[in-house]
Amino acid sequence: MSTGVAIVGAVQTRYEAKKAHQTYNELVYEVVSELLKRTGVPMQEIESMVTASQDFWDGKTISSMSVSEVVGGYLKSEAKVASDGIQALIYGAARILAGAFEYTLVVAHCKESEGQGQKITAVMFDPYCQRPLGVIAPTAAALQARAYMNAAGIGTETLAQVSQKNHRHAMKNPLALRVGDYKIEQILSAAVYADPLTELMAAPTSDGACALLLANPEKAKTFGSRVVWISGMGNSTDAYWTDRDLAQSVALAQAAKRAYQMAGVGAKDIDIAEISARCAHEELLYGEALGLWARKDVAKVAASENGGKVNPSGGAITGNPATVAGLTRVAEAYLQLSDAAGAHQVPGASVALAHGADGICGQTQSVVILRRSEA
Amino acid sequence: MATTKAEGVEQEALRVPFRLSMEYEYALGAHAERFFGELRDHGRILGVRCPSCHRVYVPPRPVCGICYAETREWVPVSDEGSLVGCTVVELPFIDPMTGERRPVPYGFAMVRLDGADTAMYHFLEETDPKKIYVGQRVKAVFCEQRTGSLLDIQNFRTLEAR
Amino acid sequence: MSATHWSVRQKIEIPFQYTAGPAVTRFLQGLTSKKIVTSVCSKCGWRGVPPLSFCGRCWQPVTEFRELSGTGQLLSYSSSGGRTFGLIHLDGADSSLVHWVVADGGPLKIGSPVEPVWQPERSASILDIEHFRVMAG
Amino acid sequence: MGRKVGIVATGQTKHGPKRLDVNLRELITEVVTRALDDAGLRTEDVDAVFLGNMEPFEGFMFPELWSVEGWGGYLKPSVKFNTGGTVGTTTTMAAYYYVAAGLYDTVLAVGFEKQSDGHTQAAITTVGDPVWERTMMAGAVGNFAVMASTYIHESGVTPEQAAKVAVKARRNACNNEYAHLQMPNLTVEEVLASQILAHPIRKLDMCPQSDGAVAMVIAEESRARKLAPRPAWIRAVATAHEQQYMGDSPKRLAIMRSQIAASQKVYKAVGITNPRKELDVAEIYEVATYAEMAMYENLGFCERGHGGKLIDEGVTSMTGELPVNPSGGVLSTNPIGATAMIRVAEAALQVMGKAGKRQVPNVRTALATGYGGNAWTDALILASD
Repeated sequence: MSTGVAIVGAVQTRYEAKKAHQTYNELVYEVVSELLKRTGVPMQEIESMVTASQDFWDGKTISSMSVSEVVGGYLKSEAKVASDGIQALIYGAARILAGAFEYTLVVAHCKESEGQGQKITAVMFDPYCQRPLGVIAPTAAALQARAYMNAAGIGTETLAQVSQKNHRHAMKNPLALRVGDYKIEQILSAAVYADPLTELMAAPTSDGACALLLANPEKAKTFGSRVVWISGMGNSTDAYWTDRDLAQSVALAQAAKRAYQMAGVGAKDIDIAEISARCAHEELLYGEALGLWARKDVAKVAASENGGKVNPSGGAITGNPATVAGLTRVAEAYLQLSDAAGAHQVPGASVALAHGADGICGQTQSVVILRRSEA
Repeated sequence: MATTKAEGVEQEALRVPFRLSMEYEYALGAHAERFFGELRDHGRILGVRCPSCHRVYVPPRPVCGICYAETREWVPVSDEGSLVGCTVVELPFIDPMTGERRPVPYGFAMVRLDGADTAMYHFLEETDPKKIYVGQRVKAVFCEQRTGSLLDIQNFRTLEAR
Repeated sequence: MSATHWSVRQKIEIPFQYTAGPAVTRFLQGLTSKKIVTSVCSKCGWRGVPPLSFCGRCWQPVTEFRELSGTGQLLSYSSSGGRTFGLIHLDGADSSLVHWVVADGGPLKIGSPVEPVWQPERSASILDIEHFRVMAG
Repeated sequence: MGRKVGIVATGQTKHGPKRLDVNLRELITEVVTRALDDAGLRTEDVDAVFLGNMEPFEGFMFPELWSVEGWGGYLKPSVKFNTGGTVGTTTTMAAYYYVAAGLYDTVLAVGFEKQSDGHTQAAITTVGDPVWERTMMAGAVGNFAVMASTYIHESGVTPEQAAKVAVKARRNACNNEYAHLQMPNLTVEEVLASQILAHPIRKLDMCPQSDGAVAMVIAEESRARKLAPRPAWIRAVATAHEQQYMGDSPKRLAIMRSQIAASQKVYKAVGITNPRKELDVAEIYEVATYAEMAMYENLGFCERGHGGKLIDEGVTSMTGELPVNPSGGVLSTNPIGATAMIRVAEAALQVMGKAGKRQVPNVRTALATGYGGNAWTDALILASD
């Protein structure tokens, strides 16, 4: 079943610790110009753009203004979502489903290296009772990690296995930032990110951008095997991080249910899952909510290669920036189903799931289900 | 704690202070590096031209948004130009780069340099509003020491009066 | 400017003062008298810390407030930067409270009983609680 | 063109300089409660929520997630937008597209800003590019002063005509129970004597900074007909952006390229060829007195250079041929995250016949616009059946 919106192209930059050679419009022009070249669609034919970026990460009020020209927004309809890029993708699809546009360009960018990451994440916290204590995102993620390990009865070895698996997958992904065949001991003894998470259990600071082109069915016809259909979309908003059980994601379970219902599939039908987990524990926690495995099996799941079907790209833990990480998952799911994933191509997949989250400990959750076109 | 009467509720209004204080290191990028390198080393101002509509852009940028064409040709523009719009700021507002009030009055304007099709924000030397006007000819006042920043141009001096 | 590429360093420095509103004001003022106050929704019973003046789930105002004992259990903890943050389930509350925690009467582990240690001088701030200490036994 | 979509209910707070009685979450609850009551709905009836505000004005990333209980958002789909001044219209348009696409049937759009908790001009100055603009920029005041000088040069409008715009706005606001500045006896002389902020903009030429919020219930056709006797149908929407830097549009306000493009798109979509005759009312996002007159020209209400004449002849007054900003406009009320959505809500009240003392008689077609960043434009046409 298709929603009537196709992805016809996806381009990412290499993810790097510091892209000192590019300002924002150059960073975004790199992916948009390559996307137009690969799809053969001139900017003159694109009237609709949805971007994703964050004012605090870019150090600029109205961060989208820096890229309005390079996304082709002059005298056209560009809107900026102030949340993970997967939300920009869903909004782009809505614009096409509304019959308002034939194409929509979706672009997310972030240069974490330009700001002081710690201070930036501090302003997500309650200004009355939390900010004065110096709580920052790594602290909240670590508190969640320990709560989850306690609830699931697992130790840091299991988290190290998740990290090991992802960094090995990344060895076949030329765009990945942190890549390597790390030993479990190496991961466990790496410098502390935020106890109990070591630096190899959490995404490093990274710069990057990602762009996708969406098309309506009529335009999609001209793209042959490069067409991948969006067949399900779901989103949900959880309670604030101190008003919920951090060891589970009720909002993700609901977002997934909505996406599965729309796509007419279940968790068992998913051939590939790109889960946006910037910390190792998140992959296991979110996989539970997606119905990919049960809590009692997470240790076994982490130890097994799981058929390589989870995060073949290496995932966000290898270094995808805030706001981009979720759209990167959609791009990677698209590359798999259009047989364009190169060295990390998983053969024979026809249904892929892409997940994105944002806010403290994943307060907003989104799921997109993609299906290979039968062409 | 200020006490206020709003919406009919006498309220002891408590307010928790927070000083947003963040440092950023913005990469200039290739186009600005070329512009400021030229400014520092030769005291010259460069624009970049769109191959399709031939507009010369200052500030320079990778693509002309109107034609969506890559701007590759660099052209020198004059250090003289005319005021497209101008003002003298009297309101002492908090300067986000210091957190303190910015000293006023100060003049600033949109200056279109001869040879450029777009205008650029810069300071005016003049701070008497009666002595500046749209269309007025101005000239860049360069600093002695140039370091490769927009403030290598200290400000723009008016060349004529009404 | 890095060796090969140019950059400009700039600050964004803006003062803010967040209006607490009635319920959060009640919580912060409670701290000056060593009290931890929670709100209680008359319909669903959710006990919020800091307190809510309106329940989003039942969509109705919250008018009942209660003083908690202050004791609680450690849900999680994480040390970084020479300090340990704790996520605390306060007895009689549903929200968790994040604050600094110190082992003291026993080791830091999930489930450890904790209680607040108050500053001698208090000014309606979350920092009126110096930290939570693990209680003996 | 997707399903028919209408605005069926609105809610606004009493906008003012400083709401010390509520925090951000409580401000949002106040307005969502009013919108739901206006529609006779409960939160369970809402399928999704679309939120707009400017995080740097609040010093808060994801303020809508901290405030989730305030808009009944637990386990609801939601999307957050931030596009500067246009965020209210951009958020409304997103809600429109999702419902037109059939993804949701009944949704909430919410715009909010609590500017008194921060420093707006400081935050607006960071709209300027750090390398090319920020050092000189003086918030929105400085930008509009520079733009106004160009417009005065092009059209010859006078400070007196600008003052008349200010008087029209603050007097109209007296009929609007939600407006921030209500000045029944404001005179041209008083405006001309008000403190200079940045030449030629005086204090009373400029919009205020407000704490305030707005919410609207938006529904697909069949529900809309059940929920409102006379829904305000969203008949056409358009966004048109400018280029990246402040000086890219040489005559930025005088010839506002984005406003010309966006308004012509929505006029064309509904078959309007003479907006001054075919529109019954307009709620435009004018920020400053000089901008309102320039926008008359860019929106095709009159020929180029005749913005001042329109004010002198009272064409845009409440009794004129095309009343503009019966609500008092942005000059009377400006909680930036909500401001553009207030334009849509006020236009909807006019079409629904629910604008009370500021109701323009028998409104069938209304224009609402949003202004943002370096002069880009959102435009919407609302109409009754």
